[in-house]
Amino acid sequence: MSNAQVPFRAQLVRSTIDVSSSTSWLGDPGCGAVLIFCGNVRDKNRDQAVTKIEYQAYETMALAELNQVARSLIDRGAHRAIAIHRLGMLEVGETSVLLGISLPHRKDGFQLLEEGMEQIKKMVPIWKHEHYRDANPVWIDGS
Amino acid sequence: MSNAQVPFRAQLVRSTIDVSSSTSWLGDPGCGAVLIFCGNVRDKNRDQAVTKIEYQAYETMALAELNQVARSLIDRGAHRAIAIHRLGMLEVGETSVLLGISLPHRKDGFQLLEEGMEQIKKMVPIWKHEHYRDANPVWIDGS
Amino acid sequence: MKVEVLLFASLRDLAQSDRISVELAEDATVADLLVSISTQYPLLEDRVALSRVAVNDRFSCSEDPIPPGSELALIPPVSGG
Amino acid sequence: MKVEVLLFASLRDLAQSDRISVELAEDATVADLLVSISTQYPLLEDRVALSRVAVNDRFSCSEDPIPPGSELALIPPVSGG
Repeated sequence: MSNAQVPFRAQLVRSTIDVSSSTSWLGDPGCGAVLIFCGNVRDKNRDQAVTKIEYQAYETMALAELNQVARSLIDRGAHRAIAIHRLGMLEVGETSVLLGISLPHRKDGFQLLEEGMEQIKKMVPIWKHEHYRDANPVWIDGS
Repeated sequence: MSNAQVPFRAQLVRSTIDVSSSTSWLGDPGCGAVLIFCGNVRDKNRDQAVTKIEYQAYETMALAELNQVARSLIDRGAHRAIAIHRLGMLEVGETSVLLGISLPHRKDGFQLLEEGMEQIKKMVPIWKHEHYRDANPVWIDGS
Repeated sequence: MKVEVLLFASLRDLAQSDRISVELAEDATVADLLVSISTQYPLLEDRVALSRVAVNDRFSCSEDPIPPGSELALIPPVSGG
Repeated sequence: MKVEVLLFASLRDLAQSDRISVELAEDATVADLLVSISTQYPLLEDRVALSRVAVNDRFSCSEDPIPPGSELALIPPVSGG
Protein backbone atom coordinates (compact mmCIF):
# COMPACT_ATOMS: atom_id res chain seq x y z
CA MET A 1 0.00 0.00 0.00
CA SER A 2 2.26 2.76 -1.15
CA ASN A 3 0.06 5.63 -2.28
CA ALA A 4 -2.95 5.54 0.03
CA GLN A 5 -3.56 4.75 3.65
CA VAL A 6 -6.97 3.18 3.28
CA PRO A 7 -7.00 0.46 0.61
CA PHE A 8 -10.64 0.92 -0.38
CA ARG A 9 -12.65 3.89 -1.52
CA ALA A 10 -16.32 4.58 -2.31
CA GLN A 11 -17.81 7.65 -3.93
CA LEU A 12 -21.11 9.06 -5.13
CA VAL A 13 -20.51 11.60 -7.89
CA ARG A 14 -22.58 13.87 -10.12
CA SER A 15 -20.17 14.25 -13.02
CA THR A 16 -18.33 11.97 -15.46
CA ILE A 17 -16.59 8.99 -13.88
CA ASP A 18 -12.93 9.10 -14.89
CA VAL A 19 -11.63 5.57 -15.46
CA SER A 20 -8.00 6.60 -15.70
CA SER A 21 -7.86 8.22 -12.28
CA SER A 22 -9.41 5.09 -10.77
CA THR A 23 -6.88 2.95 -12.60
CA SER A 24 -4.04 5.08 -11.23
CA TRP A 25 -5.43 4.90 -7.72
CA LEU A 26 -5.63 1.10 -7.98
CA GLY A 27 -1.96 0.82 -8.98
CA ASP A 28 0.18 -0.92 -6.39
CA PRO A 29 3.72 -2.24 -6.88
CA GLY A 30 2.69 -5.53 -5.30
CA CYS A 31 -0.23 -6.04 -7.68
CA GLY A 32 0.11 -7.63 -11.10
CA ALA A 33 -3.58 -7.41 -11.92
CA VAL A 34 -6.02 -4.52 -12.14
CA LEU A 35 -9.63 -5.23 -13.11
CA ILE A 36 -12.29 -2.67 -13.83
CA PHE A 37 -15.98 -2.95 -14.53
CA CYS A 38 -17.93 -0.01 -15.94
CA GLY A 39 -21.71 -0.07 -16.16
CA ASN A 40 -22.92 2.18 -18.97
CA VAL A 41 -26.37 3.45 -19.93
CA ARG A 42 -27.71 1.26 -22.75
CA ASP A 43 -29.92 2.53 -25.55
CA LYS A 44 -32.44 -0.22 -24.96
CA ASN A 45 -34.19 -1.96 -22.06
CA ARG A 46 -37.17 -4.30 -22.08
CA ASP A 47 -37.53 -3.63 -25.83
CA GLN A 48 -37.93 0.11 -25.28
CA ALA A 49 -35.61 2.71 -26.79
CA VAL A 50 -33.97 4.40 -23.79
CA THR A 51 -32.99 8.06 -24.19
CA LYS A 52 -31.53 8.76 -20.73
CA ILE A 53 -31.61 7.51 -17.16
CA GLU A 54 -31.83 9.43 -13.91
CA TYR A 55 -30.23 7.77 -10.89
CA GLN A 56 -31.65 8.58 -7.45
CA ALA A 57 -30.02 7.40 -4.23
CA TYR A 58 -30.66 7.22 -0.53
CA GLU A 59 -27.30 8.89 -0.33
CA THR A 60 -26.02 8.25 3.18
CA MET A 61 -26.94 4.60 3.01
CA ALA A 62 -25.77 4.14 -0.59
CA LEU A 63 -22.35 5.47 0.33
CA ALA A 64 -22.20 3.20 3.37
CA GLU A 65 -23.17 0.18 1.27
CA LEU A 66 -20.67 1.03 -1.49
CA ASN A 67 -17.98 1.28 1.16
CA GLN A 68 -19.08 -2.07 2.50
CA VAL A 69 -18.78 -3.67 -0.96
CA ALA A 70 -15.29 -2.23 -1.44
CA ARG A 71 -14.19 -3.29 2.02
CA SER A 72 -15.48 -6.83 1.50
CA LEU A 73 -13.40 -7.13 -1.68
CA ILE A 74 -10.31 -6.29 0.39
CA ASP A 75 -11.33 -8.89 2.95
CA ARG A 76 -11.48 -11.44 0.14
CA GLY A 77 -8.06 -10.81 -1.35
CA ALA A 78 -8.01 -7.54 -3.27
CA HIS A 79 -5.23 -5.18 -2.21
CA ARG A 80 -7.22 -2.16 -3.35
CA ALA A 81 -10.84 -1.62 -4.29
CA ILE A 82 -12.78 1.37 -5.56
CA ALA A 83 -16.53 1.69 -6.06
CA ILE A 84 -18.03 4.81 -7.65
CA HIS A 85 -21.67 5.43 -8.54
CA ARG A 86 -22.91 8.43 -10.45
CA LEU A 87 -26.24 10.13 -9.63
CA GLY A 88 -28.48 12.47 -11.60
CA MET A 89 -29.34 12.38 -15.28
CA LEU A 90 -27.11 10.33 -17.62
CA GLU A 91 -27.10 10.09 -21.38
CA VAL A 92 -26.86 6.82 -23.31
CA GLY A 93 -23.26 5.58 -23.26
CA GLU A 94 -22.29 7.35 -20.03
CA THR A 95 -20.89 5.36 -17.12
CA SER A 96 -23.17 5.02 -14.11
CA VAL A 97 -20.99 2.74 -12.01
CA LEU A 98 -17.32 1.78 -11.81
CA LEU A 99 -15.96 -1.04 -9.70
CA GLY A 100 -12.23 -1.68 -9.72
CA ILE A 101 -9.81 -3.89 -7.83
CA SER A 102 -6.12 -4.66 -7.84
CA LEU A 103 -4.55 -7.82 -6.55
CA PRO A 104 -1.22 -9.64 -6.75
CA HIS A 105 -2.32 -12.27 -9.31
CA ARG A 106 -5.17 -12.20 -11.79
CA LYS A 107 -6.51 -15.64 -10.94
CA ASP A 108 -9.18 -14.72 -8.39
CA GLY A 109 -9.84 -11.25 -9.73
CA PHE A 110 -12.54 -11.99 -12.27
CA GLN A 111 -14.87 -13.72 -9.84
CA LEU A 112 -14.18 -11.17 -7.13
CA LEU A 113 -15.12 -8.34 -9.48
CA GLU A 114 -18.28 -10.17 -10.49
CA GLU A 115 -19.28 -10.79 -6.88
CA GLY A 116 -18.67 -7.14 -6.07
CA MET A 117 -21.01 -6.09 -8.87
CA GLU A 118 -23.66 -8.56 -7.64
CA GLN A 119 -23.40 -6.97 -4.20
CA ILE A 120 -23.80 -3.48 -5.63
CA LYS A 121 -26.83 -4.53 -7.66
CA LYS A 122 -28.46 -6.11 -4.61
CA MET A 123 -27.52 -3.89 -1.70
CA VAL A 124 -26.90 -0.30 -2.74
CA PRO A 125 -30.07 1.85 -2.47
CA ILE A 126 -29.98 3.53 -5.86
CA TRP A 127 -32.81 3.54 -8.38
CA LYS A 128 -33.09 4.19 -12.10
CA HIS A 129 -35.72 6.43 -13.62
CA GLU A 130 -35.62 5.33 -17.25
CA HIS A 131 -36.68 7.74 -19.97
CA TYR A 132 -37.92 6.29 -23.25
CA ARG A 133 -38.29 7.56 -26.77
CA ASP A 134 -41.83 6.25 -27.07
CA ALA A 135 -43.22 6.13 -23.52
CA ASN A 136 -43.32 7.92 -20.19
CA PRO A 137 -40.41 7.50 -17.79
CA VAL A 138 -40.59 4.58 -15.38
CA TRP A 139 -38.94 3.94 -12.02
CA ILE A 140 -37.17 0.61 -12.05
CA ASP A 141 -37.82 -0.46 -8.48
CA GLY A 142 -39.68 -3.71 -8.68
CA SER A 143 -42.69 -2.04 -10.25
CA MET B 1 -21.29 -0.69 -33.78
CA SER B 2 -21.49 3.04 -34.11
CA ASN B 3 -17.95 4.36 -33.87
CA ALA B 4 -15.80 1.73 -35.56
CA GLN B 5 -16.19 -0.58 -38.51
CA VAL B 6 -14.21 -3.50 -37.12
CA PRO B 7 -15.40 -4.48 -33.64
CA PHE B 8 -12.02 -5.81 -32.47
CA ARG B 9 -8.57 -4.33 -32.32
CA ALA B 10 -5.08 -5.58 -31.40
CA GLN B 11 -1.94 -3.54 -30.92
CA LEU B 12 1.71 -3.90 -29.95
CA VAL B 13 2.99 -0.64 -28.49
CA ARG B 14 6.24 0.74 -27.08
CA SER B 15 4.85 3.49 -24.88
CA THR B 16 2.38 3.79 -22.00
CA ILE B 17 -0.92 1.98 -22.50
CA ASP B 18 -3.73 4.49 -22.09
CA VAL B 19 -6.69 2.88 -20.36
CA SER B 20 -9.06 5.76 -21.00
CA SER B 21 -8.70 5.70 -24.78
CA SER B 22 -9.38 1.95 -24.74
CA THR B 23 -12.42 2.53 -22.55
CA SER B 24 -13.70 5.14 -24.99
CA TRP B 25 -13.11 2.87 -27.96
CA LEU B 26 -15.06 0.09 -26.21
CA GLY B 27 -18.08 2.32 -25.67
CA ASP B 28 -21.15 1.25 -27.60
CA PRO B 29 -24.71 2.47 -27.08
CA GLY B 30 -25.93 -1.13 -27.14
CA CYS B 31 -23.53 -2.22 -24.40
CA GLY B 32 -24.27 -1.86 -20.71
CA ALA B 33 -21.01 -3.47 -19.57
CA VAL B 34 -17.37 -2.62 -20.19
CA LEU B 35 -14.70 -4.81 -18.57
CA ILE B 36 -10.99 -4.15 -18.57
CA PHE B 37 -8.05 -6.17 -17.36
CA CYS B 38 -4.63 -4.56 -16.97
CA GLY B 39 -1.54 -6.64 -16.27
CA ASN B 40 1.06 -4.58 -14.42
CA VAL B 41 4.72 -5.22 -13.59
CA ARG B 42 4.94 -6.48 -10.00
CA ASP B 43 7.81 -5.71 -7.67
CA LYS B 44 8.25 -9.37 -6.82
CA ASN B 45 8.33 -12.74 -8.57
CA ARG B 46 9.46 -16.12 -7.25
CA ASP B 47 10.60 -14.39 -4.06
CA GLN B 48 12.96 -12.09 -5.97
CA ALA B 49 12.71 -8.29 -5.88
CA VAL B 50 11.94 -7.29 -9.48
CA THR B 51 13.23 -3.91 -10.66
CA LYS B 52 12.01 -3.91 -14.27
CA ILE B 53 10.93 -6.26 -17.05
CA GLU B 54 11.78 -6.23 -20.73
CA TYR B 55 9.16 -7.73 -23.05
CA GLN B 56 10.34 -9.25 -26.32
CA ALA B 57 7.93 -10.46 -29.01
CA TYR B 58 7.88 -12.37 -32.24
CA GLU B 59 6.03 -9.35 -33.48
CA THR B 60 4.21 -10.44 -36.61
CA MET B 61 2.92 -13.57 -34.92
CA ALA B 62 2.18 -11.85 -31.60
CA LEU B 63 0.01 -9.32 -33.41
CA ALA B 64 -1.77 -12.08 -35.32
CA GLU B 65 -2.41 -14.01 -32.09
CA LEU B 66 -3.62 -10.92 -30.22
CA ASN B 67 -6.01 -10.26 -33.08
CA GLN B 68 -7.16 -13.84 -32.86
CA VAL B 69 -7.88 -13.51 -29.13
CA ALA B 70 -9.87 -10.31 -29.68
CA ARG B 71 -11.79 -11.81 -32.58
CA SER B 72 -12.65 -14.92 -30.57
CA LEU B 73 -14.13 -12.74 -27.81
CA ILE B 74 -16.43 -11.19 -30.41
CA ASP B 75 -17.38 -14.66 -31.60
CA ARG B 76 -18.34 -15.51 -28.03
CA GLY B 77 -20.60 -12.55 -27.34
CA ALA B 78 -18.56 -9.39 -26.87
CA HIS B 79 -19.64 -6.51 -29.11
CA ARG B 80 -16.18 -4.99 -28.99
CA ALA B 81 -12.80 -6.26 -27.89
CA ILE B 82 -9.37 -4.68 -27.63
CA ALA B 83 -6.05 -6.35 -26.83
CA ILE B 84 -2.88 -4.30 -26.39
CA HIS B 85 0.56 -5.54 -25.36
CA ARG B 86 3.49 -3.31 -24.63
CA LEU B 87 7.06 -4.24 -25.61
CA GLY B 88 10.46 -3.05 -24.44
CA MET B 89 11.57 -2.15 -20.93
CA LEU B 90 8.89 -1.49 -18.28
CA GLU B 91 9.22 -0.22 -14.75
CA VAL B 92 7.43 -1.71 -11.75
CA GLY B 93 3.78 -0.63 -11.78
CA GLU B 94 3.59 -0.04 -15.53
CA THR B 95 0.95 -1.83 -17.59
CA SER B 96 2.24 -4.53 -19.93
CA VAL B 97 -1.08 -5.79 -21.24
CA LEU B 98 -4.64 -4.51 -21.52
CA LEU B 99 -7.61 -6.61 -22.52
CA GLY B 100 -11.01 -4.97 -22.72
CA ILE B 101 -14.46 -5.97 -23.89
CA SER B 102 -17.91 -4.46 -24.05
CA LEU B 103 -21.13 -6.39 -24.20
CA PRO B 104 -24.85 -5.77 -23.73
CA HIS B 105 -25.10 -7.31 -20.24
CA ARG B 106 -22.43 -7.91 -17.64
CA LYS B 107 -23.38 -11.51 -16.91
CA ASP B 108 -21.00 -13.33 -19.27
CA GLY B 109 -18.33 -10.64 -19.31
CA PHE B 110 -16.23 -11.71 -16.37
CA GLN B 111 -15.60 -15.23 -17.61
CA LEU B 112 -15.08 -14.02 -21.16
CA LEU B 113 -12.42 -11.58 -20.00
CA GLU B 114 -10.72 -14.28 -17.97
CA GLU B 115 -10.71 -16.70 -20.89
CA GLY B 116 -9.27 -14.02 -23.13
CA MET B 117 -6.41 -13.47 -20.69
CA GLU B 118 -5.79 -17.23 -20.51
CA GLN B 119 -5.53 -17.26 -24.30
CA ILE B 120 -3.08 -14.38 -24.31
CA LYS B 121 -0.93 -16.05 -21.66
CA LYS B 122 -0.87 -19.30 -23.62
CA MET B 123 -0.75 -18.29 -27.26
CA VAL B 124 0.87 -14.91 -27.79
CA PRO B 125 4.64 -15.21 -28.46
CA ILE B 126 5.94 -12.63 -26.03
CA TRP B 127 8.57 -13.23 -23.38
CA LYS B 128 9.64 -11.47 -20.19
CA HIS B 129 13.24 -10.73 -19.34
CA GLU B 130 12.98 -10.07 -15.62
CA HIS B 131 15.55 -7.85 -13.93
CA TYR B 132 16.15 -8.33 -10.22
CA ARG B 133 17.62 -6.25 -7.45
CA ASP B 134 19.82 -9.09 -6.22
CA ALA B 135 20.45 -11.33 -9.23
CA ASN B 136 21.12 -11.37 -12.95
CA PRO B 137 18.20 -10.97 -15.36
CA VAL B 138 16.40 -14.12 -16.41
CA TRP B 139 14.26 -14.97 -19.43
CA ILE B 140 10.94 -16.40 -18.34
CA ASP B 141 10.43 -18.94 -21.10
CA GLY B 142 10.14 -22.27 -19.43
CA SER B 143 13.73 -22.18 -18.23
CA MET C 1 -45.19 7.29 18.73
CA LYS C 2 -45.00 9.10 15.43
CA VAL C 3 -42.10 8.31 13.09
CA GLU C 4 -40.98 9.65 9.76
CA VAL C 5 -40.11 7.27 6.94
CA LEU C 6 -38.02 8.34 3.94
CA LEU C 7 -39.31 7.43 0.48
CA PHE C 8 -37.53 6.94 -2.84
CA ALA C 9 -38.21 6.24 -6.50
CA SER C 10 -41.80 5.24 -7.33
CA LEU C 11 -42.83 5.45 -3.66
CA ARG C 12 -41.80 9.08 -3.56
CA ASP C 13 -43.78 9.82 -6.72
CA LEU C 14 -46.87 8.01 -5.42
CA ALA C 15 -46.79 9.79 -2.07
CA GLN C 16 -45.84 13.08 -3.76
CA SER C 17 -43.36 13.57 -0.95
CA ASP C 18 -39.90 12.36 0.06
CA ARG C 19 -41.19 11.23 3.47
CA ILE C 20 -44.32 10.12 5.29
CA SER C 21 -45.35 10.25 8.91
CA VAL C 22 -46.52 7.01 10.52
CA GLU C 23 -48.25 6.31 13.84
CA LEU C 24 -46.74 3.36 15.69
CA ALA C 25 -47.02 1.61 19.05
CA GLU C 26 -44.03 2.30 21.34
CA ASP C 27 -42.67 -1.25 21.06
CA ALA C 28 -43.27 -1.53 17.32
CA THR C 29 -41.04 -3.76 15.21
CA VAL C 30 -40.07 -3.36 11.58
CA ALA C 31 -42.87 -5.76 10.62
CA ASP C 32 -45.36 -3.54 12.50
CA LEU C 33 -44.04 -0.50 10.66
CA LEU C 34 -44.72 -2.10 7.28
CA VAL C 35 -48.27 -3.00 8.32
CA SER C 36 -48.86 0.53 9.62
CA ILE C 37 -47.62 2.11 6.40
CA SER C 38 -49.91 -0.07 4.32
CA THR C 39 -52.86 0.75 6.56
CA GLN C 40 -52.22 4.47 6.82
CA TYR C 41 -51.11 4.90 3.16
CA PRO C 42 -53.15 2.40 1.13
CA LEU C 43 -51.80 3.95 -2.08
CA LEU C 44 -48.36 2.58 -1.21
CA GLU C 45 -49.52 -0.87 -0.16
CA ASP C 46 -48.56 -2.79 -3.30
CA ARG C 47 -45.05 -1.48 -3.32
CA VAL C 48 -44.55 -1.75 0.43
CA ALA C 49 -45.00 -5.48 0.03
CA LEU C 50 -41.85 -5.54 -2.12
CA SER C 51 -39.80 -3.20 0.05
CA ARG C 52 -37.28 -3.57 2.85
CA VAL C 53 -36.88 -1.16 5.75
CA ALA C 54 -33.58 0.50 6.56
CA VAL C 55 -32.97 1.64 10.13
CA ASN C 56 -30.10 4.12 10.47
CA ASP C 57 -28.66 3.32 7.03
CA ARG C 58 -28.82 -0.45 7.46
CA PHE C 59 -31.18 -3.08 6.19
CA SER C 60 -33.26 -4.45 9.04
CA CYS C 61 -35.13 -7.70 9.74
CA SER C 62 -38.88 -7.98 10.43
CA GLU C 63 -38.43 -8.68 14.12
CA ASP C 64 -36.02 -5.78 14.75
CA PRO C 65 -37.30 -3.09 17.15
CA ILE C 66 -37.49 0.53 16.05
CA PRO C 67 -35.37 2.58 18.44
CA PRO C 68 -36.81 6.07 19.01
CA GLY C 69 -35.02 8.70 16.97
CA SER C 70 -33.89 6.26 14.27
CA GLU C 71 -33.72 7.33 10.64
CA LEU C 72 -36.17 5.06 8.84
CA ALA C 73 -36.42 4.46 5.10
CA LEU C 74 -38.52 2.30 2.86
CA ILE C 75 -36.27 0.60 0.29
CA PRO C 76 -37.99 -0.84 -2.78
CA PRO C 77 -35.94 -3.29 -4.89
CA VAL C 78 -32.83 -1.36 -5.91
CA SER C 79 -31.86 -0.88 -9.54
CA GLY C 80 -28.55 0.94 -9.46
CA GLY C 81 -25.37 -0.17 -11.12
CA MET D 1 17.35 -27.92 -48.03
CA LYS D 2 18.63 -25.21 -45.74
CA VAL D 3 16.13 -23.24 -43.66
CA GLU D 4 16.39 -20.33 -41.27
CA VAL D 5 14.69 -20.49 -37.89
CA LEU D 6 13.97 -17.39 -35.83
CA LEU D 7 14.93 -17.44 -32.16
CA PHE D 8 13.65 -15.51 -29.17
CA ALA D 9 14.26 -15.01 -25.46
CA SER D 10 16.75 -17.42 -23.87
CA LEU D 11 17.25 -19.29 -27.17
CA ARG D 12 18.43 -16.09 -28.80
CA ASP D 13 20.85 -15.43 -25.95
CA LEU D 14 22.20 -18.99 -26.05
CA ALA D 15 22.72 -18.93 -29.80
CA GLN D 16 23.98 -15.34 -29.64
CA SER D 17 21.90 -14.69 -32.72
CA ASP D 18 18.27 -14.01 -33.60
CA ARG D 19 18.24 -16.88 -36.12
CA ILE D 20 19.95 -20.16 -36.97
CA SER D 21 20.42 -22.03 -40.19
CA VAL D 22 19.34 -25.67 -40.26
CA GLU D 23 19.95 -28.47 -42.83
CA LEU D 24 16.81 -30.46 -43.55
CA ALA D 25 15.62 -33.20 -45.89
CA GLU D 26 13.29 -31.91 -48.65
CA ASP D 27 10.22 -33.62 -47.17
CA ALA D 28 11.01 -32.72 -43.57
CA THR D 29 8.22 -32.30 -41.05
CA VAL D 30 8.12 -30.05 -38.01
CA ALA D 31 9.19 -33.01 -35.86
CA ASP D 32 12.22 -33.50 -38.12
CA LEU D 33 13.08 -29.83 -37.80
CA LEU D 34 13.16 -30.08 -34.00
CA VAL D 35 15.43 -33.12 -34.16
CA SER D 36 17.74 -31.40 -36.64
CA ILE D 37 18.01 -28.28 -34.48
CA SER D 38 18.94 -30.36 -31.44
CA THR D 39 21.53 -32.30 -33.44
CA GLN D 40 23.06 -29.32 -35.19
CA TYR D 41 22.86 -26.96 -32.17
CA PRO D 42 23.37 -29.13 -29.09
CA LEU D 43 23.54 -26.03 -26.92
CA LEU D 44 19.82 -25.43 -27.61
CA GLU D 45 18.74 -29.01 -27.09
CA ASP D 46 17.25 -28.67 -23.58
CA ARG D 47 15.11 -25.72 -24.52
CA VAL D 48 14.11 -27.09 -27.91
CA ALA D 49 12.41 -29.91 -26.05
CA LEU D 50 10.08 -27.35 -24.45
CA SER D 51 9.44 -25.34 -27.59
CA ARG D 52 6.83 -25.29 -30.30
CA VAL D 53 7.47 -24.41 -33.94
CA ALA D 54 5.59 -21.64 -35.73
CA VAL D 55 5.28 -21.85 -39.51
CA ASN D 56 4.31 -18.57 -41.14
CA ASP D 57 3.11 -17.02 -37.87
CA ARG D 58 1.05 -20.03 -36.80
CA PHE D 59 1.69 -22.77 -34.32
CA SER D 60 2.27 -26.06 -36.14
CA CYS D 61 1.86 -29.75 -35.27
CA SER D 62 4.69 -32.32 -35.33
CA GLU D 63 3.48 -33.99 -38.49
CA ASP D 64 3.06 -30.77 -40.48
CA PRO D 65 5.29 -30.45 -43.54
CA ILE D 66 7.62 -27.50 -43.91
CA PRO D 67 6.74 -25.75 -47.17
CA PRO D 68 9.81 -24.21 -48.85
CA GLY D 69 10.07 -20.49 -48.25
CA SER D 70 8.11 -20.60 -44.96
CA GLU D 71 9.03 -18.32 -42.09
CA LEU D 72 9.99 -20.63 -39.25
CA ALA D 73 10.35 -19.78 -35.58
CA LEU D 74 11.12 -21.68 -32.44
CA ILE D 75 8.65 -20.67 -29.72
CA PRO D 76 9.64 -21.50 -26.15
CA PRO D 77 6.86 -21.32 -23.52
CA VAL D 78 5.52 -17.78 -23.72
CA SER D 79 5.45 -15.48 -20.71
CA GLY D 80 3.76 -12.31 -21.91
CA GLY D 81 0.74 -10.71 -20.35
